Amino acid sequence: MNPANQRERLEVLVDAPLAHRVAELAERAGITGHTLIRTESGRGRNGSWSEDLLSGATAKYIFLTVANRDRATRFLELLEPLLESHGLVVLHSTVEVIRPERF
Amino acid sequence: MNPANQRERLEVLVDAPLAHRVAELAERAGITGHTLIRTESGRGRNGSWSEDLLSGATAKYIFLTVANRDRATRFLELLEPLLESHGLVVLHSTVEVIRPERF
Amino acid sequence: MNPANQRERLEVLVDAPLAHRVAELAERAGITGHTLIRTESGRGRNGSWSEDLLSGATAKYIFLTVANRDRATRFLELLEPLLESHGLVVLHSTVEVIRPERF
Amino acid sequence: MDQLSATLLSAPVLFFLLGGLAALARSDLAIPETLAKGMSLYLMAAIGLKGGVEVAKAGIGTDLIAAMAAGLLLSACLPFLVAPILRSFGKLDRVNSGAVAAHYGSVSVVTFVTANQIYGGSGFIVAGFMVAVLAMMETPAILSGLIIAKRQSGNVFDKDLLREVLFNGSVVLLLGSFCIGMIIGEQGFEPISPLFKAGFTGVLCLFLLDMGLIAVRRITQTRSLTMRLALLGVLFPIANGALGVLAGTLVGLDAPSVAVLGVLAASASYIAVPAAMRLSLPQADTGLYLAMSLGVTFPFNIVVGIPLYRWLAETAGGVL
Amino acid sequence: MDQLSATLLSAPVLFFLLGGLAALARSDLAIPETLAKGMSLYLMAAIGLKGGVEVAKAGIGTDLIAAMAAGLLLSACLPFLVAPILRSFGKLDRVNSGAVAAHYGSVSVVTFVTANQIYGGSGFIVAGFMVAVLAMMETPAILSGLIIAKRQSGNVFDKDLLREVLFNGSVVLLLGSFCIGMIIGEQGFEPISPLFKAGFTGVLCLFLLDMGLIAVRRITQTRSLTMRLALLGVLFPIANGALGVLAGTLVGLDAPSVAVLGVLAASASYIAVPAAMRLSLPQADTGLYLAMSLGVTFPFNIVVGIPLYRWLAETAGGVL
Amino acid sequence: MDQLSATLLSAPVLFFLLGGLAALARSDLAIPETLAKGMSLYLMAAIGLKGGVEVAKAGIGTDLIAAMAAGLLLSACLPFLVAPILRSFGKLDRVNSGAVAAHYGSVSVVTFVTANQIYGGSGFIVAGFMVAVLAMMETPAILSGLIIAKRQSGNVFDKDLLREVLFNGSVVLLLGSFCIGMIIGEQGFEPISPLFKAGFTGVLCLFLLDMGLIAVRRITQTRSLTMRLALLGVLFPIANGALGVLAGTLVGLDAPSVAVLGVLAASASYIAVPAAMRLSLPQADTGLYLAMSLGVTFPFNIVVGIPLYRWLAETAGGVL
Ligand SMILES: Nc1ncnc2c1ncn2[C@@H]1O[C@H](COP(=O)(O)O)[C@@H](O)[C@H]1O
Ligand SMILES: Nc1ncnc2c1ncn2[C@@H]1O[C@H](COP(=O)(O)O)[C@@H](O)[C@H]1O
Ligand SMILES: Nc1ncnc2c1ncn2[C@@H]1O[C@H](COP(=O)(O)O)[C@@H](O)[C@H]1O
Ligand code: NA
Ligand code: NA
Ligand code: NA
Repeated sequence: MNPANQRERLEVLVDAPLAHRVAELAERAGITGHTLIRTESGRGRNGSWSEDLLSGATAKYIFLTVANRDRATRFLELLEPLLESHGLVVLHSTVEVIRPERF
Repeated sequence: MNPANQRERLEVLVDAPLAHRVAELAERAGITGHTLIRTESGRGRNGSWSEDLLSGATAKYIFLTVANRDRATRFLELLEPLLESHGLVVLHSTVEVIRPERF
Repeated sequence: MNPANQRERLEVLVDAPLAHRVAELAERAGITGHTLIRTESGRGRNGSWSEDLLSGATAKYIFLTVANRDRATRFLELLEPLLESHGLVVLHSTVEVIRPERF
Repeated sequence: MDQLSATLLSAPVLFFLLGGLAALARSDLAIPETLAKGMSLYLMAAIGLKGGVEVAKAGIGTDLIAAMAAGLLLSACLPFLVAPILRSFGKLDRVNSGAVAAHYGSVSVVTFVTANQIYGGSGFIVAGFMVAVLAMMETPAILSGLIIAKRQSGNVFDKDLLREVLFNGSVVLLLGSFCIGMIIGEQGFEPISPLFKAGFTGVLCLFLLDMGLIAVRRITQTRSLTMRLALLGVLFPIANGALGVLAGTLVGLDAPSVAVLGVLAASASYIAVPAAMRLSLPQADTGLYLAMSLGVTFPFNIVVGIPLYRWLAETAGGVL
Repeated sequence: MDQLSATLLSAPVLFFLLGGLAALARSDLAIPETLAKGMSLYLMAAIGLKGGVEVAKAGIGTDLIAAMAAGLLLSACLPFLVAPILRSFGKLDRVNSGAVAAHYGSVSVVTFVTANQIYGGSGFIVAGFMVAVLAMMETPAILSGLIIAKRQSGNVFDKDLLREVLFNGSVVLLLGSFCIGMIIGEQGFEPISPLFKAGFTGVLCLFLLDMGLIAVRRITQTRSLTMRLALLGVLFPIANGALGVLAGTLVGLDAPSVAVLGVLAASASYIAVPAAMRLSLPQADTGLYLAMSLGVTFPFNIVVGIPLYRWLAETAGGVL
Repeated sequence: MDQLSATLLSAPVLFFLLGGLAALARSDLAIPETLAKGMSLYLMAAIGLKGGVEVAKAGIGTDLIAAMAAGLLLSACLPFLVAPILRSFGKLDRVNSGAVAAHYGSVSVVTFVTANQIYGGSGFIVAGFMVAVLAMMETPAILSGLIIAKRQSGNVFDKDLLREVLFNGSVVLLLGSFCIGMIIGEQGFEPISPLFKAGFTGVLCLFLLDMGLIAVRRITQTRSLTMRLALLGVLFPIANGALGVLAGTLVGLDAPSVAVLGVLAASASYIAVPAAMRLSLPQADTGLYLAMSLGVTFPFNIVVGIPLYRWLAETAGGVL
C-alpha cells in the first residue's frame, strides 16, 4: 500500500433521528463527505432493535466517512461527549483511496 | 494505532432466514453485540440473487460484529461447519474501537 | 493474520443505475462475486442526495468485492476512466478470508 | 357487558387479536415496516379529512374551543401526575420517568381511530372536531416530559426539538387534512371518498393486525419491563381516562365526545413522542417506553379501554 | 376452446402477460419488493375473509371434511411421487429433488386466487371452504420433502422448522382471516368489503404484473434449469392436477371445487416452501426451485392450467 | 379567474400545497420512497387502462394519429429550442444544457393526470387517446438531449440506453395498460374499476402531498439552481405550453385535447429522463435537473399552468 493514499475510515453506528447531528459534527471537523448505510437490526447490551418506521425511534444507520488523519482526530474529539449518552459504536481503520486529495 | 484498542471485525454474508442462527452462534461464543446490514443483490458462483420479499428465500444480510480475539476465534470455530452448507462468505479484519472494554 | 488468506477488499460507491456497469467491469477483471450494499443518503462536494425511487436517479449502492491482488489491480485499472465522469468513491483495504481459493 | 363483546367481535379488534396470537406463537408473519408507515399516514389523512368535512357541515362552535382547552391541559399536565409514580412505585430514574411520562400525556392516533370506528358502529357518533383535539394533544406532553427529565440541567429545548414539537409530521398531516376537509366540504370530498372513507375500516384491520404483532414482540423483546411497570401500563390509562372523562364532562361536551376525550387521555403515544425522545433524551431506554406504550397500554385500550371509557362517559353524564 | 380465450382475455391474465413481455424485452419496469409482499398479504387476508364469510352463510358440511382430507393427502403424498422422477429423469441429487418435490406438494395462493376469479367470472362458483383446504395444503409437503432429502441423516426436524411448518405466516394469515370471516359473517364484513372485496381484482392485476416480471427473470437468471427440468415443470402440474381432480371427484365434491382441488394439486409453492427450504436445506439450489416453481409451473397454470383443470373436472364429473 | 380558484381549491392541489408548506416549515413529514414509487405505478396503470377503455368505446380516429404526430414532434424538437437558451441565458455547459433540455422535451405523468382530473371535474373532458400521446412523448426527448450533449464525441447511443428509451418502465406500463384497456373494454374493466377508477383521485392526493414535499426539498437542497435557471423553469413551461396549444390547434384537435397537449409540452419529466441521464450523462448535475423539473416547473404547472393552458386552448380555438 502507498501510505500517501492512506486515509482514516470511520464508521459510527447511530440512531436514525440523530444521524444529522453526527453529520454536523463531521462537517465542523472539516469533513466534506459521508455516506449513511442502511441496517436491518442488531443486538447490544441494551437489548435488540430492528428498523421501525412506525415510531421512527429504533432505526439505526452506519455513518461512514473517510478523512485524513487531522480531520478524523478532530471528528473523534467532537464525538466524544455523545458516545455514552447516545450509545454510539465507533469503528476506526485505514483504507487506501484513489484521488486522496478529495478526502 | 493503539494495539490495546484493537478488536477483530467479522463480517458474515448470510441468507436472511439463517441470520438468527449466526447470531446464536455469536452469542454462544460470548459476543454480546452485532448489527445486520442490508444488501440489495449480489453475484457468486451460484448465480445472482436479489432481495426477494415474496418468497423470502433469496435476501441476504451482512452480519457485522466486533469482538476481542478470543471470542472472534471461538465464533469462527462455531461457524466452520456452516460455511459450506450455508454458502457463507466470511471477512475478517481488525479495527480500532473506542471504549474497547465493551467488545 | 495469515498472509496466504489475505485478499483485497474493494468498496465502490456507485449510482444505482450504473451499478451493473461496475459489475461488468469486475467480471471482465475475472472477479466472480460481489455484493451490493444499500445506502440511505450521503453528502459530498456535489451536494447531498438520498434514495429516490421516483426518479431512480439519486440512489447509490456500495459495490463490495473481495478478490486476489491481480484481479483487484485489473479491476481498478478498468475503473479508472469512470472515476471522474461517474463520481465514484473507491476504498481499498485488505481482509483475511476463509477458503481463500474462492476469491 | 354487551359493549365489550361488540368491541371484541368487530373485524378491527379481531385482526388485532390475530396479530397478537401470531406473535405469541412466534409465527414469522410480518408486515413490512414501510407498509405500516404508509397505512399510518393514510389513517391520519383520512381521519383528518373526515373531521374537517364534518366541521364544514356543522360549523365551529364553542364546543370546539372547550374541547381543545381541555385536551391541551390534559396533555400538558398528565406527565406531571404520572412521573412521580413512575419514580417511586416504578423505580425509574429521572430521565426515564420523564420520557415515559411524555408518552402518557400524548395520544395514540390508532386508539382514537378504533374508538371512533367502534363507537360509530353502534350509533354513538363522535363530533368531527375531536380530530383537531387529537392533533393538539400530540406534542405538549413532549415539553412536559422534557421539563421533568431535565429539571436540573439548563437547556431543555433546542431548535431541532422545537421543530419536532411544532411541525411534527403527524400533527402537520392531521391538521393539514383537517383544514383541507374544511375547505373542500362534503362536495369536494366526494371524488376522494372511495379511498378515504370506503377503504378506511379495511385498512384499519390490516394496521391493527400489524399492531398486534408489534405489541407482543415489544413485550417479549424488551429486557427492562418489570412487573411494576407493566402494572402501571394498565393503571395509567384507567386513571387518565377517568380524568379525561371528568374534564370533558365539566366543559360540557356531549357523551360521545366525552368518551373520546377519555380515550385520548388514556392512550399513550407511539409515533410523535418516541422519535422526539430519541432526539432529546437519547439516554432514555427506548425499549422500555415502547414496551409500555405499545405492548401494554395500547392493547389494554383497544380491548378493554374503549368500552370502559364509554361506560364512564355515560355514567358521568348521568351523575354530573 | 372458449374457456382458454376467456382466461387469456381477462384483465389479471393480461397483466401477467404484460409483465412477462416487459421482462423478456428487458425493460426496467419493476415493482418494489415491499409492495409485492404487501399485495400478497392483502390477497391472503381477503381470500381468507371471503371464504370464512361464505362458510358462515352456508354452514360447515361433510364436504369440508372430505375436501380437507383429500387436500392433506395430496400435499403429503405428491412429493413422494414427484421426487423419484426428479432424480431419475431430472438428474437431481437427493437434496435438490427433496427440495423441489416439497414445492410441488405445496400450493400457490395466487394460482388459487386467479382460478377463483376466472371460474367465478363465468358463473362456475367455488365453495368458500376451499380456502381452508388451501391453507391446510401449504405445509405438509415441507415435511415430506425433508424426509426425502434427509432419509439417511437422523434429525429431519428442528424446532425452527416445526414453528415454520405450524405457524408459517401465510398459513396463519389465511386461517386467521378465515376464522375472522366466520365470526363476523356477512354483516360484519360489510364495512370492510370495499377494501377486501371491491378492490380485490384490481390488486390481483397489479400482483400478476409483478409475477410476470418475476417469472421471466427467474428463468433468465438461473444457471441450473435444464431442458429436462423445464419439461418436468410443465408435466408435473398436468399430472398432479389430474390426480387432484380425481381425488376431488372420488370424495364427492361439486365440479367447481373439484377443479380448484386440481388447481391446488397442480400448483407449486413460492412463498411458504422456499423460505422453509432455505432454513432446513440450505445446500439446495434456491435458484433452481424458484425457477421451476415461479418461472415454469406458475405461468403454465395461469395461462393453460386453469381452463384445463376445469375441463378435466367437468369431464370427470360426467364419467365417474 | 374562476378556473384558477377551482384548481387551487381541489383536493389534489390542496394536498400538494400542504406538502410544500410542510417542507418549507422543515417538518419531518415524509412518505416512504417505496410507497411513492407504488403510487406512481398505480397512477400510470390506471390512466393507461382508462384511456384504453375509452378508445375501445370511441374507436380509433384520425385524431389519434394527428395528436401522436404532434406529440412526437414536440418531444423531439423542444430540447433543441430550449438548449441554446440554457447555454446562453442559463450559463450551463453543453452537457448540462443537453440533460436539462431532455427533461423539458419529455413529459410529466402526474401533471397530465392532475390536468385530466381538474379539467374533467368541470366537464372539460379529455379524449382517452391522449394517454397514448403521453406515452409516446416520454422518450424521444432523451435522444435529442443526448445529441445536444454529445454533439462532438462520436458514440451517442449504447445498447443500455436504447433499451432505456424503447422499453422504459413507465412507457411499457402506460402503453401496456392502454392496450389491456382496449382489449377488455368497458365490460372487462368493471371488476377492476373500484381499484383503478374509484380510488384514483384519492391516491392522486397522497401522491401530490409527497410531490409537494419533494419539490420544496429539491430546491432547498440543491446548490446549483441559480436565479436565472429558476426563471427559465417558469418561462419554459409557458413557451412550450403555448407551442403545444398551437400544434394541437393546427392539427385540429378538440379544445380539451389541445389544452392537454399544451400541458404535455409544458411539463418536464421527473421519471423516465432523470434515470436515463444518470446512465448516459453521468457527468451532468443530477441535483440541478431535478431541482428545475420537480422544484420549479412541476409546481408552476400544477398551480398556474393547468388553468393557463386551458385558457390558451379555448382562446386559440376561437381565434384560429
Ligand atoms: N460488538 C458489536 N458489533 C457490532 N455491533 C454492535 C456491537 N455491539 C453493539 N453493536 C450495535 O450497537 C447497538 C447498541 O449497542 P448497545 O449500546 O451495546 O446496546 C447494538 O444494538 C448493535 O446494533
Ligand atoms: N468475491 C466476493 N466479494 C463479495 N461478495 C461475494 C464474493 N463472492 C461471493 N459473494 C457474495 O456471496 C454470495 C454467495 O456466493 P456464492 O456461494 O459464490 O454464490 C454471492 O451471491 C455474493 O453476494
Ligand atoms: N469522505 C467521504 N466519506 C464517505 N463517503 C463520501 C465521502 N466523500 C464523498 N462520499 C460519498 O460520495 C458521494 C459523491 O461524492 P462527491 O462526488 O464528492 O459529491 C457523496 O454524496 C457521498 O455519499
Ligand atoms: Na394520553
Ligand atoms: Na401442489
Ligand atoms: Na415537455
